[in-house]
Amino acid sequence: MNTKTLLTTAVAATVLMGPALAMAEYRIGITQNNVGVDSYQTTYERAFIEAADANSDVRAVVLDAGGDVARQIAQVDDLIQQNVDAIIIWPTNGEAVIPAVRRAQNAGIPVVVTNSNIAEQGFDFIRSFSGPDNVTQGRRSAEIMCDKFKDMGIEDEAQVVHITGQPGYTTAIERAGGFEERLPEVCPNVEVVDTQPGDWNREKAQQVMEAFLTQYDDIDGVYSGDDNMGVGALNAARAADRDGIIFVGATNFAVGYDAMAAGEYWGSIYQSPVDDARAALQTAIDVLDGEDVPFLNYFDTPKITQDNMDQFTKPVF
Amino acid sequence: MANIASKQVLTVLGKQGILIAFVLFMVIFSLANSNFLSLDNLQSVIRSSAILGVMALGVTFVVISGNLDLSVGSMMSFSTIVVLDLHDKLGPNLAIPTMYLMTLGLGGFIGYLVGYLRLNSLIVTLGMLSAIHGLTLTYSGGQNMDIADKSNTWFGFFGRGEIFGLPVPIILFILLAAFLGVLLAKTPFGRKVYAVGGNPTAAAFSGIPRARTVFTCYLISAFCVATAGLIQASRSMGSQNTVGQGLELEVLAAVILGGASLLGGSGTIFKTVIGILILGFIQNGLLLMGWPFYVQFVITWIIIILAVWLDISVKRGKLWVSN
Amino acid sequence: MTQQSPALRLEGIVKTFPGVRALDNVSLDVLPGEVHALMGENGAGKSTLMKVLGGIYQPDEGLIYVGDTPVVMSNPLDSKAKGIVFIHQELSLAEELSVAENVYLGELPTLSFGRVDWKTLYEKTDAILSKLKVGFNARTLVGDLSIANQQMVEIARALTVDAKAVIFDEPTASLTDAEKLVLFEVIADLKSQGVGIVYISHRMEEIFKMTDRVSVLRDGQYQGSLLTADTNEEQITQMMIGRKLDLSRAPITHELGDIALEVRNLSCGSSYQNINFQVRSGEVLGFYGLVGAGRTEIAETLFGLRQPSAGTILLDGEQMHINSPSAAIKAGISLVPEDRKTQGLVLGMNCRDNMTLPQVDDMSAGPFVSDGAEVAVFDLYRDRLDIRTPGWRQTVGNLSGGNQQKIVIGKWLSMHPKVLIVDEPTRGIDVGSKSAIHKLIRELAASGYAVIVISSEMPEVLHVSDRIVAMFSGEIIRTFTSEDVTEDNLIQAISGITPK
Amino acid sequence: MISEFIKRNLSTSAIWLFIIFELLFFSIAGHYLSFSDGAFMDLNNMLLLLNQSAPIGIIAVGMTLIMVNGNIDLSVGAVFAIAGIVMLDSMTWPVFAGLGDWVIVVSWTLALLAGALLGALNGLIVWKTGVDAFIVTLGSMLGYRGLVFMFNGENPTSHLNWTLIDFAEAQFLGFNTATWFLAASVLVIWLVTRYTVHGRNAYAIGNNRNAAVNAGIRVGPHMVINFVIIGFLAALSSVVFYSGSGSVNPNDGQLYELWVITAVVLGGTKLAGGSGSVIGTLGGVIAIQLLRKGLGYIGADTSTVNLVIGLILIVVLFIDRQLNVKGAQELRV
Repeated sequence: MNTKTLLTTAVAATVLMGPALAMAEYRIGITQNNVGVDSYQTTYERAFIEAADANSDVRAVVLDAGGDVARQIAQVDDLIQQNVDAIIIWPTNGEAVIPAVRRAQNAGIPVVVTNSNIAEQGFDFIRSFSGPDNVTQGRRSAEIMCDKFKDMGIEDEAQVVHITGQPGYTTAIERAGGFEERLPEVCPNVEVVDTQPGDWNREKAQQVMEAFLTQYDDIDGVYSGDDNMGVGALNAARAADRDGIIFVGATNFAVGYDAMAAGEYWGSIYQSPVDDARAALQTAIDVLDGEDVPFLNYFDTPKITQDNMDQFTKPVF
Repeated sequence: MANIASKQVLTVLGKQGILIAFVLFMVIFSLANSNFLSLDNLQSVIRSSAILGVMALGVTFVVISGNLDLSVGSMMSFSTIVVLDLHDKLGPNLAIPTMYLMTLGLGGFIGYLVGYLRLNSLIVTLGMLSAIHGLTLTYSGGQNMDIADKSNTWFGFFGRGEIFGLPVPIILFILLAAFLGVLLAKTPFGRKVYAVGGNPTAAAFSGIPRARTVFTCYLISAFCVATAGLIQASRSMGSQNTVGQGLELEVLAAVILGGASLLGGSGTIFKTVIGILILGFIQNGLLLMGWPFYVQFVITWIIIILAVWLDISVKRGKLWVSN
Repeated sequence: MTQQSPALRLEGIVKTFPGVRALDNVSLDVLPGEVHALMGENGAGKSTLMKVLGGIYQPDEGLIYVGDTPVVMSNPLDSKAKGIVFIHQELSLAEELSVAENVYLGELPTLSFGRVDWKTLYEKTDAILSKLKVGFNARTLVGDLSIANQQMVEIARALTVDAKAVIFDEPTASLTDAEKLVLFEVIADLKSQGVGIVYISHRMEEIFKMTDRVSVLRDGQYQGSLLTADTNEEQITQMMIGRKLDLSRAPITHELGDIALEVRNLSCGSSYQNINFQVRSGEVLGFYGLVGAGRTEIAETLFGLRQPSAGTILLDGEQMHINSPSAAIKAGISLVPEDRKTQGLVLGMNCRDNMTLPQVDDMSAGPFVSDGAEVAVFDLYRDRLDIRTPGWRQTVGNLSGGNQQKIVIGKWLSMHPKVLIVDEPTRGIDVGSKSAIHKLIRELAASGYAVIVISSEMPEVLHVSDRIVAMFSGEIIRTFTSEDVTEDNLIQAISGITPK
Repeated sequence: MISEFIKRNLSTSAIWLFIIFELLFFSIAGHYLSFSDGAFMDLNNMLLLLNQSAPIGIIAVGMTLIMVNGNIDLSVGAVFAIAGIVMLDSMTWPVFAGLGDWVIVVSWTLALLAGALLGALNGLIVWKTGVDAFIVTLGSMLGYRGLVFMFNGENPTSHLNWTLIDFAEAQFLGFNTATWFLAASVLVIWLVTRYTVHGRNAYAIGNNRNAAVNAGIRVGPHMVINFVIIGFLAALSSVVFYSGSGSVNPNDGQLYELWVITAVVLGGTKLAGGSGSVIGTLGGVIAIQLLRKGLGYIGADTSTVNLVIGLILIVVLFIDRQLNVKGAQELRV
């Protein structure tokens, strides 16, 4: 009886999966940074799987490094070992994965980097980067903030605090760099009085903001590496009854969008994980199809503020 | 003569060392930054320590009973995510008790493994740290949980509300600390916790049920974690799956700083509260002085070791171990 | 006395601790080939003296000579290297290691690069083991050995060096009679090799059987030495406590009551089989037998710590199911366990809390423990048992052994049990406290308790019991009444020798 | 005695039985669930498995010694990060500019030295203050992490040296560099535990500290040596790993202590000390890596991996308990 059931299952599986396997043209492996740590990454994973499922030519092996660079390198090796057709990598560390990426290239497997780019030394070993331009995002956030200060007429005296993302994380570094580079260009008299990391974590950002509020009597603007932290900072300001602070973030989250609608949060950068995931998959497919893919394949991440938010749908994450 | 005097100094330091350190830090920080002792700041520190503090109260019971609980961080994430999710599905009236029941279920499971099956608490809670994180991710599908309509619920009361100008988290922390402090110091149950942690064999020979006592300690810990999750959820009205990650070690650090021995049988709620406040004020003080957050790591390291060292050198009557 | 120089000589040893003069000008000499008993109450300074010899403490004044050479010992290994070897009362073995490694613990033979020389190690160990005539070899894991065999490993350790003096500290505590004989042979063997032996024991029979001379310490002071052949038990006791000790049997001065506890056909796995006995209120029933005969296991079963595989327990004629200590307590059975430090007390707790621990649930006023009620209980039993402590806040771990034992007894008396079981009531307690506890047990019986006393010391059982149950290898061999008991037939019964 | 023998061997071989079970399970499940062409039990895949086990494995070898000795070290993750930073950073120091690729040797030495020093600091504190190792290393886990950040703020420390990477990727007799280092660590520490006085004394101390003290074994120096060894091995794991990756994030190595302890406990080492072997630990490390690899192979997501690994740890503990359970008539305290 048991053997029979097993046999039936086996036959059924072969019948069902055999043809599917045979038809699949491309097997694409992806190793992500840290799914489940925030909604962006979770939505990204879901969108990626959906997009892969929708495409009958693609079979996806979806892995998650859990934020651990050693595990990610192991996963790249696993994918090489499984001889996939292409590898998409969301680097946990933009430099540490370069040798692993080189191994993939040496094995004849094209690599596409997604979301957060690897360092320049590795550019020789990848086919394309697909994702947002985080430096530009940082610059745009600076512009949003500066424009608002100009509207308010405080561009010569305003004081800003800066809550960055996870230390060491490329996205965090690039956004912070873009912001701090651009702000003096557009608003030379605005002073960034303090910078502390909020680790992409709303609660941590809230604590950091609480300390800022105690420490500085005059805070006119807060720039956070993403909306998740921005909302944490907003909560702190609300609890301390400090009104009139301009909050600008990046990666517009649903909570940030709502806060904007409520008039409490000024602006952000609209970046859709669904676009991000689809772009990555499409880039990989294009590479495999032999099409000409731009090396830096940025998808657009526009400014969103209270003024123009009606042009955007509310983010799903 | 000098020897006796130094011994007395050691004894005083050992008994009141934590308090002395506490006062010392307060003085240094308030000299360094005039805002430090402002009422606003004090309130803000206690409020932000409240979540960690509430968890530490429960862990104090577990540690005194001679065990460890490394799962409180991921359990707190679980409570937070669950109550936020259920808030929109069931409404706050049902969501809160349901979340408490589910968290107590997890605590009960750990208590069963450690109490009744007598499995090693370090490994069990280490395993549960990972397992509960997986459970949370499965529950939420990895998505952040947010209350859809934040302005139209009384749920924010636990994290944002105030009674007579005092923030509710602080009130909850104080009430729970008072209640658990009395439970530990003044009731038969508290006595049993000390006995089971101090000498489990002698406790068994005195007719004290070790299994049930340990089980109850984990239930208390889970109750505290659920409360912490409630405050957290209510305060931010939305959360990531990893909100409590790493808190287990901070909590443990506070409990140890308060002088509870990991061998069990010693420690008090009051001392744990002091431990929590020290950690909170160090964090806040350094932030106010504009020092990077990681300096706090190094200082916490030094303080923990000094505190425990002082404590045990008083017991053995000398500073250094020779053998 | 002979002219030969002593194997070990102490001269005017003084050791003070803050507030205490633990050793006050102690002098002692142990001749080669002599078995020298060292006696004294707990707290008399024996263990301090041993620690001085072991290099754990440095004496404030005085000199130690091994042979003719004055020596200074800096640690246990050092003193071993100088020819002084200890055999400790408490087993001090690493169970996961082999016998050989334990025998040479701390001084494994080495090759280059710190490697262990296993071949030499096993050879040397097996050579020693063959002298001891034991049934295991050098490669056996110590954890697989019985307690008695583990004790033999401990003894084997002493034979690893060319010892000038060997110090035995209560070596027979956990040995069977057969094993004791082997031990005595070993001691005789060492003696014939000209080794000086210090023999510390509370057991008078062994002292008189084994030793050549007896030295006594009291309150850190040397009281003198006597040739064993020229002295007797009373004289030694008197030297130890400074007064006479009454070891005669107390007459029964009260009527016995009804049967309080009856046990029928009780068995528990391999621990004991088919046990039957009764105890009346007002009666003291002694259980005498060797360690491992099943006495403690019966007590633990009665107290709900073990589950019997068969048999019934009746309390006041009613059948009881005792499956936990709390059930036993509720039924009216109390157990003063054999090891007060691990089983009897929470050493880090204060005196009062320890004493009221089993009844803390009943001490409450509302939801809280009532301070007043607890202190009242403590004060009552402190006075009744004459417990010497600065106050109830004193941590129990800081009390002397006798006072600790009284706290445990007080803890169980305050439960007002019908049946009080006392397992080894005076183990490791000085002579003065001992007699106080014996007196107490008699008084308890007189006031109507049914008391079971388990003891490995014959004088003790004879002294306190109305009837004596003799056990051997898990079975009751015979129950003696005060009329028909003699030392001889008691010893025969517990050694498995069928009476003629 | 015979049943004792069986039990003893059963509990040490249990981990290998579990590994065989995992292999069979993932091979069969993978047949249905995986999109990969290659079989799971492919030789190259198994060689890769060993290679991937190295970072956790090398540290776990040291942790075995620490835990056998009756201590624990929670700071290994931070030491891992520090050693990586020392290695990569020192390669760019101007002092060593003239050395060419010989700087690799110097940097490795410096990193290993740093690891050993940090270990020694832990050990000395444990020894001299008498504070429990759990507390000391819980503290230094924070403190050392603080040092990591002080090095280079919140930025990664990076240096790509292709000679070094080629070395890390090299194969010798079919095995990767990392595998060789893992094998060497296991072998050396196994020899230490079996054949040296230090190793045997470490067991004795963990088994019965009082006995060891009474026998004149100096407990403190042995503990310090073991902490030096684990610091060294954490650094070795780090230099082997970062030679092949070239960049350290300040958060790298976080939670490694938990994985390492999990592996050691799965491998049969007792938390109380005195018992355990590096061979068992190797099994524990392989079992965990196999589980991660296999779950990825059959397409399980992060939440499942967390759930499964956590529960397996508890189940193993439970089985161990059952194997050592006392009879119904035994004393119940």
